[in-house]
Amino acid sequence: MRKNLLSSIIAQLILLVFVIIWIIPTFGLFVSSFRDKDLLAVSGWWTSLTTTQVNEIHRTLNKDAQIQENNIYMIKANIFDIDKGKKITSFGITSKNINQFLIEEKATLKDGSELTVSENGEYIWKSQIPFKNKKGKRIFITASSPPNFTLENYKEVLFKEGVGQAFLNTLTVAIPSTIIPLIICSFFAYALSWMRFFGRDTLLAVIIASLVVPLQMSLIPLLSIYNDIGALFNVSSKSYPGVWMAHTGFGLASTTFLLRNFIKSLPHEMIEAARVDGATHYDIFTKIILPLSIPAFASIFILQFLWVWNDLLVGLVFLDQVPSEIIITAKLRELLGSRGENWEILTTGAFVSMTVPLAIFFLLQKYFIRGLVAGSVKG
Amino acid sequence: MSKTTKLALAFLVSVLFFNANVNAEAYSGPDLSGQKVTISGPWLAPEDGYIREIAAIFEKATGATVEYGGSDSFEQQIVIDIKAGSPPDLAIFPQPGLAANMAAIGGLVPLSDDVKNEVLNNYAAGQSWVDLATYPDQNGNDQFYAIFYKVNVKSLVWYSPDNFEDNGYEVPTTMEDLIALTEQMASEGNTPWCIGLGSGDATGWPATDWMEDIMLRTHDPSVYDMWVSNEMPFNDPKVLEAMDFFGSFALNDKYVNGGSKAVATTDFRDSPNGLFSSPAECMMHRQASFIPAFFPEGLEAGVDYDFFYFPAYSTKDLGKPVLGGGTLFAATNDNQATMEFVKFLLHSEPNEHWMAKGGFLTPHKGADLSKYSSDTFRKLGEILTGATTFRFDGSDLMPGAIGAGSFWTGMVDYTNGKSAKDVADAIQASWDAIK
Amino acid sequence: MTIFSLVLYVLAGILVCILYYHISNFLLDFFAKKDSKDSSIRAVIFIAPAFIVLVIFILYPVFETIRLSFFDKFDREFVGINNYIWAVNDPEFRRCILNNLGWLLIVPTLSTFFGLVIANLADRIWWGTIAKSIIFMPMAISFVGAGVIWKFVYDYRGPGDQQIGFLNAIIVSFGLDPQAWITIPIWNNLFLMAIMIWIQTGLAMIIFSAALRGVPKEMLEAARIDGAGELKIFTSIIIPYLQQTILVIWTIITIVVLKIFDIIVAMTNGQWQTEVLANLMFDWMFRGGGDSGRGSVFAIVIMVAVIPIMVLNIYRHKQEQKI
Amino acid sequence: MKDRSKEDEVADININTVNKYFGDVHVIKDISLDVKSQSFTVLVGPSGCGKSTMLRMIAGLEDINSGTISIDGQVVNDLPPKERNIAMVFQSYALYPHMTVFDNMAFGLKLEKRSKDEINERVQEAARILQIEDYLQRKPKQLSGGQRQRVAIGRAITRKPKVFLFDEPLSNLDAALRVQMRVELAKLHDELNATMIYVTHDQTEAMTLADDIVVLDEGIVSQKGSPMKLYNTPSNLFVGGFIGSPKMNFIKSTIISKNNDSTEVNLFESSKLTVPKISDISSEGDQVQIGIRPEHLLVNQEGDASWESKVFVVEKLGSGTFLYLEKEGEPLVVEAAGDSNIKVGDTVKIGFNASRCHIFDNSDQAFQ
Repeated sequence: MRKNLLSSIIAQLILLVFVIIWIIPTFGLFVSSFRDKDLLAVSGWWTSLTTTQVNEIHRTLNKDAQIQENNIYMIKANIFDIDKGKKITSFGITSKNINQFLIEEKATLKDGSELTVSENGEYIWKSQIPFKNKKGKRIFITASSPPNFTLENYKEVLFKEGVGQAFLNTLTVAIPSTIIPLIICSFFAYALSWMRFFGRDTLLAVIIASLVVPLQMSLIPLLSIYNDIGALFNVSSKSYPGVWMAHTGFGLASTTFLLRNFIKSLPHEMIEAARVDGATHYDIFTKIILPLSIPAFASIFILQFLWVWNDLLVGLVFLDQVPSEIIITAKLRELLGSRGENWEILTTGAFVSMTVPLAIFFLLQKYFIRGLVAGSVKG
Repeated sequence: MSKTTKLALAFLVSVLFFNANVNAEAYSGPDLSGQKVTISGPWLAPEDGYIREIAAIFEKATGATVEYGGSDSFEQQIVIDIKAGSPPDLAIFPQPGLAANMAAIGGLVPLSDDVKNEVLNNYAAGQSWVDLATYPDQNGNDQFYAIFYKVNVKSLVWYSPDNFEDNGYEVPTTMEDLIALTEQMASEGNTPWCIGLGSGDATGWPATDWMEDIMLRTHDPSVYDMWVSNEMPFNDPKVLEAMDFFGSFALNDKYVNGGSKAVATTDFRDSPNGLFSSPAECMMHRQASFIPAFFPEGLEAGVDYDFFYFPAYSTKDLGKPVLGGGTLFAATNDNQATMEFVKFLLHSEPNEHWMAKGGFLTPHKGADLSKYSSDTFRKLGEILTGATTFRFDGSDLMPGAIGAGSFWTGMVDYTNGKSAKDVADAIQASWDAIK
Repeated sequence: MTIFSLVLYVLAGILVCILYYHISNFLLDFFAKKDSKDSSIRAVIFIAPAFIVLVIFILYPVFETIRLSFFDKFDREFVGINNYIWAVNDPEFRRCILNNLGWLLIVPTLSTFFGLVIANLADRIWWGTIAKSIIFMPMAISFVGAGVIWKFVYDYRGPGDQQIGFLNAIIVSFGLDPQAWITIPIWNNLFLMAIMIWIQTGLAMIIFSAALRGVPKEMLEAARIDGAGELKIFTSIIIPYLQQTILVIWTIITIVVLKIFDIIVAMTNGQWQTEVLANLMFDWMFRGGGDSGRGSVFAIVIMVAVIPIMVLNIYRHKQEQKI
Repeated sequence: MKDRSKEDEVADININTVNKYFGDVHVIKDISLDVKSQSFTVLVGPSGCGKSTMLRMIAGLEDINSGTISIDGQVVNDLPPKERNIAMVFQSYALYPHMTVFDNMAFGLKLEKRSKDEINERVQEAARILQIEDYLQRKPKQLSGGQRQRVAIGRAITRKPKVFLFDEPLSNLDAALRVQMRVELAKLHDELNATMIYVTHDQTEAMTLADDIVVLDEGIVSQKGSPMKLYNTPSNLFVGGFIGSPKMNFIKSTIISKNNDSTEVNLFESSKLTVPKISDISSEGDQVQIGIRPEHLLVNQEGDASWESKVFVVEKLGSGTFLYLEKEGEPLVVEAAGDSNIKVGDTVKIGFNASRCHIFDNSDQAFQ
């Protein structure tokens, strides 16, 4: 049994290594999504779990804020706008030496005025003569920042105008874009498996070939067709039914391929028995195949849903980028804006958009596995 | 294309620059209730907000509705939409080259002579703006297609006055001084430059601005024109020289924040942040007039940051060249509301509205200069008025496959260690391939 | 639009689809002569919607692309095979082919292999289900999201600066210089492939983990009695037994990889010699005004590249028909 | 329930020069066959002989390339299965796994839109006949193999078809159950009085169940007739070898001479044998095979011919003993008495009567 124990430990270790490697990137994203956006771009997410040292520049108030006490002119305030628990350890008054002074130490400026900074960010700047500076003096601080997590990013992403609507829009796109191909392809797959008609094998070959048609190259020809149809009926060429059909088209090959694998794996005698029992193909499909294919449907539902939910390109091309139609991925891109690389929106947004597919995956996981097995294990 | 390039005429900025013809009238337009204008463009936050505010003025005045959709892959998307025949009503092109291509496939609607005349009359150096927006249509006939709205000046170096003061640096006025200052900074342990070429689909373009500015400072403007039109091949020694000059900054690990490896991986929107970090990660950042929009929040122009003119050599008799660029509005559908919106943009009100928001320059003579958000923008005038040569962004005038393709990627390859010769050869090869 | 109208919209869309089948089949049952054979009209009813979609969304664009590849960039002049000649001589194209080959060799192989190993390990460890969920999680993340996640891994800051990229943080903690991972030619391809492997392993693992349950216990027991170690059992019993499954997974991942596009756009946009065919196609088709002729050539290369995989699968299908 | 008259529940089946190709493979070659109403006909043959295809063509599950099949005088070539008034029981039972036993049996009736009461009544009756009343609410998964088989048969019974088709229904059962079900099927046939066509590769099933056996070989009918007729007078070598267990022994031989009512052949190298059977087409010197069943070889007894052989293997079955021997290169199986004490290595005397043996000519046809 010794050998067994050893091999079990080795197995656990190997698996642990895989799990750690696999989860680190996502975990990093998760932690990052709760971090202060200023910190995101300057320190690694792993540092957020500990107290970290930060360097910041703040500016004192200018001459307008000075008060006079006993012939001494003073500017007093706190350099932090909001208290986030940062503790200043040292400070400086020039960019050449940013931690020249410890807290409460008196820094003497060129003009003879004196500046002290406390741990909590309060500073006093004293001078014998009135302050004349129009702009405040820069104070460079080195502070220790405690682990600081915030829901700000989520608030920003979730409650920003239009995100809720975009979520609904995406569901409006995703649900029919998942179910319609499932319906159409299941009939198709059934016909390919159990009906005899001219050109069946050729059609199957075409389906397999279609698996690789790159989506990008279809965009222009398709959009032209859409425009022609739109012009014909005098309706907008970009609409929800249009995007449903587009997703149906792009998902057709893989959905049919997987469903056919499954439906073909059902025992043929059962289908013949039903035919002898007097069932038409439609009866067989609805009363026998459909109930038995639920696991396969579940797994293909998940795959197609994942694809549609995470899609950006089709949504961009086949829907107008207006609030009533914009999808969540496009909305997140819009939120990202051009203001730097907004890591906080990226991280949070990625996490928010992940939740729905993950929830669906965990809900349907049981069926998912069963469905895939039948479809692929049996050659 | 070559025709357009030739139209990249010099126009003196004294003309571009403001005259005091104040036109304070509010815009009023015809009743367009029930009509809709859709606009798509590359602007995302915060600029999308400004264009929407401007659209709101139009909506209020005419009763039409305006919808703006921004996308960071606008340049691909507009091609898809136009080719498929479902474009928006108006497209905001970030560069004339793409607009010219779209005109060539019949994707744009020519603007009326009224509009053309208004540009001629109301824009400083109106003829130049008209020429830059005149392209052959699908039948090869030249047509006027677009109006420039929101222009920028590129030959600027941004810095933190406080940092300069702390270190005792002086703003350089000649290229020699700038090079000396760069060396001095490096020798004192400071990093002189922040350079970032990252820009998603358009990664590499900031380096093309460097190249163009350098070309204007090392050679005669006519050489620049020949280079842009490819009458002088891209792998000409003069171009290689300019590239190596850029390399003397960008490829020197001591001169650039993060070392040369960081140049191409840093996003252009992130890179100026080094000016404002503690301690300062770099001292200077060469970028166009729009860049303050990407500075950290809460910074104040003239206090926390300032800029100086990217100087010319005192020893070369090339004067003070200035490089500029701009975005253009082109109509992609012909309808009343769309054409009215184009006219509306030529009114002073929308110009003044954005002037007040910052990050915006206009050649519109009717706009009230006092509406500019800060002295900083007024100061741009000094640079412009002091300029002896003005050139439009060359990469924007090159064919899309070069100016928005191999030139960008070539510069990325260059910062990644490929030799100037190899890079230039490859760019020239791609140019030959589309001829 | 309100939630209510969206719900209505969705329901209407799905209902139309269902009603089509129901009503057409009902009509067929009603009108078709009682004694005729379950007629071929029904086959048409079953196939028609999918077939129409297939023609419009796949076949038509394919033929359009083939046509475009023989025309100039504005789709005006017939240029024969000039676009193809140009492509063959284009160094970028050749690099893409090499990169694609690298992707095709490495990603499906490693994803399949890791998937198999993980499935095999996870099935006999009590926390295996949790492990499997974690490994599968990347499947649920969009490519854009994956791009963000991996930027936090590969991010580069200059030496001396604080690293926010995980990989560089590790390197630096060992006292080495940080690397700009995604800019190192050739190697950067591997770093991008790692992302794809990270995503696809989950799919492979899920399928394998299900397939493993089909391995007859008697066979494993027989092997143990014969004195085979766990490793030996894995290599000489489990792998050969799952041959068919391995082929299926390998095919699925290969097809995904052949179309690889989003990750590269998100991470490098094809710079630093990481370009692949789909990127090249997209760039030529849409960038800077677009050249539909040359773009189409690359699309066709991608489609041609799949022929061997298709033949393999059709051959497999034929075999399966025989049994 | 309507009183069933025999005319409308039983049927003649006429198969007329039917051909079937799978691609290039000609699987059914010009088969013509009549199945009498109310008979229990077994199609038997080795795998690949076309027996299942034949059955499936009758059921309407396979198209017919040429020829006609008629049930009760009506040509059904182009009728779908449901309109042929047949029911079929499959080898794998082919139950619907997601339905209860009741629903499985009621499926066909529901499709015919029968009333609830009628469905209930018919299912209950079938369940009673098959003694599966207790399982009606279970799913197939919860049943044993034998029970599933009953459900499959029950599903056929409820529909009251004119013709029952069985496609190797017992081959998935273990030996004991198979015997039991065999008996029950025979009883069922008596009870229902319906026409039944039964496909099997097991000649024991064929012998025990059939009124008529049709032996199929490579797409043609080898011989048709009652079980005993096939046993006693196989019309060719194939049928001779196929019917009977253990297999008939075959000994190579040549014709020495022939006359009007018998033929003289040589037996092994040294002896001769006169068999009271003749063939018109054979002549002296032709190669033939002598066929003799193991149960017709006599141990330690004299017959029309006899010789001595050494025993290699002894199989004791209790009721009998099989001896495996060899003579001049020809392997032979002999059935001896159950209490025989012959051991391996013993030399025994073997003999047989000429009337018990069959002669097959060089085209494998039997002498009459």
